[in-house]
Amino acid sequence: MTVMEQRGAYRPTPPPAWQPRTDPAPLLPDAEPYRVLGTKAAGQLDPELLRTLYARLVSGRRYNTQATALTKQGRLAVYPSSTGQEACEVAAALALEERDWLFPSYRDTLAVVARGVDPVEALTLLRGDWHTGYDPYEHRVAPLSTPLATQLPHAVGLAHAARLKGDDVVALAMVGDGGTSEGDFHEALNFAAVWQAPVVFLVQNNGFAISVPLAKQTAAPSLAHKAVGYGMPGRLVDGNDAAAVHEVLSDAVRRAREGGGPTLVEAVTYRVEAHTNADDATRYRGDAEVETWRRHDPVELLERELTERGLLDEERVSAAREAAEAMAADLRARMNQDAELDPMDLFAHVYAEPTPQLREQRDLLRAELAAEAETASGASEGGHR
Amino acid sequence: MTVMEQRGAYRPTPPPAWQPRTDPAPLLPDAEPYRVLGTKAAGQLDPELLRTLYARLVSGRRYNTQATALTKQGRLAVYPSSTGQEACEVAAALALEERDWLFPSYRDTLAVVARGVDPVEALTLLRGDWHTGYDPYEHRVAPLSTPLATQLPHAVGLAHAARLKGDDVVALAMVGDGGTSEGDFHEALNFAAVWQAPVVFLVQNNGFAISVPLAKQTAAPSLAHKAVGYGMPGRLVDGNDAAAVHEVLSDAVRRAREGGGPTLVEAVTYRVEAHTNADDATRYRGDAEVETWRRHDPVELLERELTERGLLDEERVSAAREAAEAMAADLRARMNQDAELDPMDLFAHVYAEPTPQLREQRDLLRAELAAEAETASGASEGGHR
Amino acid sequence: MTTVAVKPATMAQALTRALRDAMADDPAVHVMGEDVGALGGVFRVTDGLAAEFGEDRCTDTPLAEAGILGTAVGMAMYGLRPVVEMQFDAFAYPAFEQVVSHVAKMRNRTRGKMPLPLTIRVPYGGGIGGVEHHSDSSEAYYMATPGLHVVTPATVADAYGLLRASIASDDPVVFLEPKRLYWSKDTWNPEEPAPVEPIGRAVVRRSGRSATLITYGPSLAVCMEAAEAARAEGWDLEVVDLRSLVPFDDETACASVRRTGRAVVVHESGSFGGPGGEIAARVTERCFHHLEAPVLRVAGFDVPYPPPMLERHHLPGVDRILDAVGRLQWEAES
Amino acid sequence: MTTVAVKPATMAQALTRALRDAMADDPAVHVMGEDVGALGGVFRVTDGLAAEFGEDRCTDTPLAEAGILGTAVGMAMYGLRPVVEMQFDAFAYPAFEQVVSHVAKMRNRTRGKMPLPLTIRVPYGGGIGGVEHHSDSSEAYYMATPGLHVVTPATVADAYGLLRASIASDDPVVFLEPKRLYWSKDTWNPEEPAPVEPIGRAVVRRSGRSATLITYGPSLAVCMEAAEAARAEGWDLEVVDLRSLVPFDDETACASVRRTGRAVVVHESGSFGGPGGEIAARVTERCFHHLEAPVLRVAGFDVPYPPPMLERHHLPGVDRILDAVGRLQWEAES
Ligand SMILES: Cc1ncc(C[n+]2csc(CCOP(=O)(O)OP(=O)(O)O)c2C)c(N)n1
Ligand SMILES: Cc1ncc(C[n+]2csc(CCOP(=O)(O)OP(=O)(O)O)c2C)c(N)n1
Ligand SMILES: [Mg+2]
Ligand SMILES: [Mg+2]
Repeated sequence: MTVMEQRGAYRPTPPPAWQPRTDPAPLLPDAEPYRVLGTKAAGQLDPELLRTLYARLVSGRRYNTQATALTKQGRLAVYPSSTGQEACEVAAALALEERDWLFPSYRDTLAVVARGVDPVEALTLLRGDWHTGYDPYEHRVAPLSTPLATQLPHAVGLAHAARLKGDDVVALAMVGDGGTSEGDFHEALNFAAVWQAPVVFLVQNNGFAISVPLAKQTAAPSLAHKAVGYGMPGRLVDGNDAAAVHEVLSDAVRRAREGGGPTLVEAVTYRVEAHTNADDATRYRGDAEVETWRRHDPVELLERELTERGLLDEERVSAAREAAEAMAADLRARMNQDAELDPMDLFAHVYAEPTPQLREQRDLLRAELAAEAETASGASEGGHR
Repeated sequence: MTVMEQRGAYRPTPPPAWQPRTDPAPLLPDAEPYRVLGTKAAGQLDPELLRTLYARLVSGRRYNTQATALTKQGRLAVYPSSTGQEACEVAAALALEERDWLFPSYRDTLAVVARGVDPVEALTLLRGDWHTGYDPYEHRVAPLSTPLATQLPHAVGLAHAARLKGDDVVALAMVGDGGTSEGDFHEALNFAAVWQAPVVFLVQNNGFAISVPLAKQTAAPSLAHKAVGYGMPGRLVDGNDAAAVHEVLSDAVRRAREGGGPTLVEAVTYRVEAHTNADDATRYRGDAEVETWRRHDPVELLERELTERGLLDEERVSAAREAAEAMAADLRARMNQDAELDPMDLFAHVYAEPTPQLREQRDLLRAELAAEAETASGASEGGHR
Repeated sequence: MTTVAVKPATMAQALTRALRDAMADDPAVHVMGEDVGALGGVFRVTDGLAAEFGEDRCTDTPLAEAGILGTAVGMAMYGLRPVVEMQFDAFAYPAFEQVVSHVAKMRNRTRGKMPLPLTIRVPYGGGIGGVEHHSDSSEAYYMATPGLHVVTPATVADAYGLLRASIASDDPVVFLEPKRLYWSKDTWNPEEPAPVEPIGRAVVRRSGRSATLITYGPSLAVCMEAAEAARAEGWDLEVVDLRSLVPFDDETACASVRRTGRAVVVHESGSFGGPGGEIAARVTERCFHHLEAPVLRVAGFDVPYPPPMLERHHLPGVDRILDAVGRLQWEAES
Repeated sequence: MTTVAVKPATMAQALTRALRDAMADDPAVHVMGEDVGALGGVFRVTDGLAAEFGEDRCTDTPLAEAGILGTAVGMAMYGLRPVVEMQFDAFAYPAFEQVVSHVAKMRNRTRGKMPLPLTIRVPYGGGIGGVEHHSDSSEAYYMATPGLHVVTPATVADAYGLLRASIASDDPVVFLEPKRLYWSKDTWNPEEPAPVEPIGRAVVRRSGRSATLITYGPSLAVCMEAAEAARAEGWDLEVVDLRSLVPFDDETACASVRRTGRAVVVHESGSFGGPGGEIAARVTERCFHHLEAPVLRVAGFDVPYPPPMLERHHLPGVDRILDAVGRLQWEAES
């Protein structure tokens, strides 16, 4: 059969319809980070909210300096400070309802504390007496996640499970600019969008992943632009403007709660301290950049707004400072006590029931400890113990 | 010090400048897949190119039917057919220069063959006598990748290495719609964009990942929209329009070669056969959808264009068919011969030098084979061999 | 009171039934993975579950294993009992970080506050003519990860019982399904499946007094065959089916070896760094003075899993097992 | 002709020097990873390399381990010799699929046409007070993966020699750097580093006749200390440093055990499914009739790596080693 003959039978039809399933336009972030403080729109903000944010920021800053001080005193093994990022940390906690869940990254102990977790418990990981120091169910805060971005799929799964159970619970998951490069970030956002899970992703773009600047991390117009590739809205916000972050996150949380699906929020901020107390930031960045950002300080930005609008008197300032000092003093005092440790805990929580293998090892350690105690209490009788 | 006192020292400065590093607008794909065949623009196309594409498509289709037939005859363990996707397979191979590299996914043996690899060698993996049947360096074709999306970072690394060495080599990497959900897809595209590596990513969106339809795979406006989140252009093309795919890929290859960086191309196509010969597609999709797509067949689309423009006479058609038949006959004949196998090859290529452990195991197998041979040749003396 | 076998069932069918019964008994049980919905999984183990329980209970996920397991972790945090299907052994590797850094550790990290009752089903091993990356024996990776249970059935009845027990466990279980046994049949009555025993108990599948074959999963049938064949050589072999690698049933394995004085560990996984080293070492530690010969290992070679046409040379077969038994220094006895 | 020690160097410095010399000798050698550039790596092992060789030779990558290793595979395909730094043991897991399915198999898949000469440096183990996920001993995973070499130095000189040999190898090497030895010092002359030996040779670090301690990496120093302390008990211990787990030097290990008749394997990695099982099993297979007692293992407990304040109870120390030596059935001798 020739082509010509075949063509008699050939009935060309229009190609199968192409319909983009989501209109990309509303998903794209604005060109500039959203700001409220210092703009006219700030006049519309609830004064009580601003004052609350202020008190929390003051306390958050104090928490950061206190925790850093504790590393110098050897009371914390390490501390990744969120100084300069307090607006994000505090707003993340405040944007949630009690029944919601927070999924923090390793830098976010402040958000964890702002959500109500005892500061000493929040710092247990960094003090080194256990891993997660708090009961995640008490305040609905997942364990601080050290492996970057791995907590994001957890947040999606939890939010999805809640929805399946009919609970109107939202999960808010935090991650750094560096963490957005991990495969887990991609997979989590994709699952969230496909499942329309009630989850909000907050990327704190603080300019660095340890020493690696954003320009070596991504070539994207912004990290918020990644949202469109998953079919969810991306929002760009000034991460040092507590009112703006709070508003954007609250909107996203509301949207998620109402069944509108996930949102990706990029908060543009800056890590003014070194990566941790163990890091030497002078190896990879100059003072000038840090200085610029110090002058865009989240606490000061809010303080200025409140002051200019006459919403902050000395009394309130003192009250905030005193509360912060009291928190710090309490933290200091409690962290200065030695942690109580039972070496047998090594075996207590590996499984619901220890395996026979673990029971043997537990007995070995118990015998060692008993022998140690004996040697310590009795006269020194020589030998290798 | 009070706030008011402090404010004297407080010099508010404008926030640190926000500059998106890439203008997102040109990165966004068009709303509709790009098409050439059947449009006015087709008149501008090089007739020779169209005829070449046609001959390749005819041969490609024949290759697919032949390989499928070989599974029925037990000569191939399994075959994931690219029937209906030949335009993408062929255009991918033709868009590249000899010095370039192709990184195929497991479904892309046709692209591998179109690039010049011997069909029997391309099918070795699926026949089961070895894994990669060809020397990747001969035609610069990476091994067919079964673990989905894992080949994408390889393509980026190779392209990056070539650029570092000063070679103007481009890598083209193929992946399915399902594969875009993997973390490796994300990481590869991000590395490519950050490094501005000369690499082109071709996503064949054929509607399914085995049984899972696109709607359960992504909520994005299109897969091409993912590009903007990496800072590279995304292009959407009708994957059954060989001329369009060839043009879009050639543009992307040129751009990469000239230092313009990576491109993500989504070719919208359809897997008209089951996932593999072992799959039962009736479990998850109806005939109607398949029929729609069969009527948008890549071979017929091109044939019609050529015929209408008087570029295809019976002679050319017969020539194309005969060449395809000859290829198929040769493939059939050669695949009908039993593969020659040396069990000792198990140990030959694990390391440059076998470890002492492997030498021991090699000796064990050698002894077993010798004993087997002895038993087979000698009289049956009983015993367990 | 003995169970009446209605008709032979395949291991795949027993697994399906286990999932079905678990889902019917407990609304917290959710099945998820690639192609587990309409298709019923590439091995049809989840056949019919989406139809019976709906797509929210048996969910086709996007194609991303770390995402599947990572979201399952979140679901387990919220009180569900996810049962995740990894399509093939080698395609579980993308989820390895989630397995090691979260699944295995969550209970311990949180001092028991946040247990993760989830099951990861992994079809594993070769013998089905699969192309590369479709036949890995990955049990060594999971065994070396404290916090996981590692379970693998070798019989149709155990497929049901062990999967039910795994789903019921409050700890994460890596449930390894021997691919080549999916279509193995046995008389087994789905209406009266055997009681669900706790995981962690090995079983003697064949009594003997000459030597013990210690094995599990895909290699059990081969060992049973070898034990039959060994009779011709005058050896009466005992066969121990471990059923669970973690916890490890030292008692059953060692009791057998103390009786027989000789042992060969048989598995398909590679030898070097594989499960056999652990098993041989721990049996030797406990039974040294009962041993007439070193515990030997018959295992896959230490090579990437071979292509289909060569796999028969790789897999431990009857002959290789009998050769090893022959090397158990019988002269020492006579 | 003996090497003159100029001044003590740390293991980190020896590693830096090895990278530097390899890069200077061969333009194909590229270093890549998170923070390896301006910062010089979190352990400063890549200190100065970006400054000396430029950012294209020592590259700060995006934060994605599978991407790092996956692109390194592509670079190796094109003839480069990438040296990848994984920041910590547990952060290598995201790259596990690339390790197992590509890095380990590429040579074999392509019948030797496409070898992958790449080195994956992984700081591993505990003892430095790291928080969770910073102290894993992951060698069991790599040992169980055919196609990889697994190398780990225990001394400053070996750190140099073995890293040079690994980079020079035409096969992929997982190079495990004991974190807690980074700051260990030894007299070693960087201007006259010892000759680069091929990988795969163990070494007897201390001769003795009572029993053999078989160890590697972070545990060598502890074993040496234990051997000293053992003299008080009347035991004269031999200490074998394996240096490479794959290939495994059966010869050296077994020769020692045949001499002493007793052995304890010591490592920090968990015991169950850990390297010690393999080592004990293979030594026993080969030396059974020379053994007066079963080969024992002293290892980390089979628990997730503990928090800093508890790690001393987890890590095998001198006492635990001596206790094990004490259990080597000495009565049998007397
Ligand atoms: C999977 C993984 N890889 C590497 C690390 C080591 N690491 C800890 S923090 C860090 C940088 C994180 O940067 P970013 O995500 O921007 O968060 P930030 O520190 O700025 O808050 C790295 C590489 C890790 N914790 N997890
Ligand atoms: C990492 C990984 N996970 C799972 C699989 C099993 N698998 C093989 S093909 C396939 C579907 C692939 O879909 P897509 O990427 O759309 O490619 P297509 O088959 O349509 O060409 C799956 C899940 C695999 N090969 N690799
Ligand atoms: Mg950051
Ligand atoms: Mg597809």
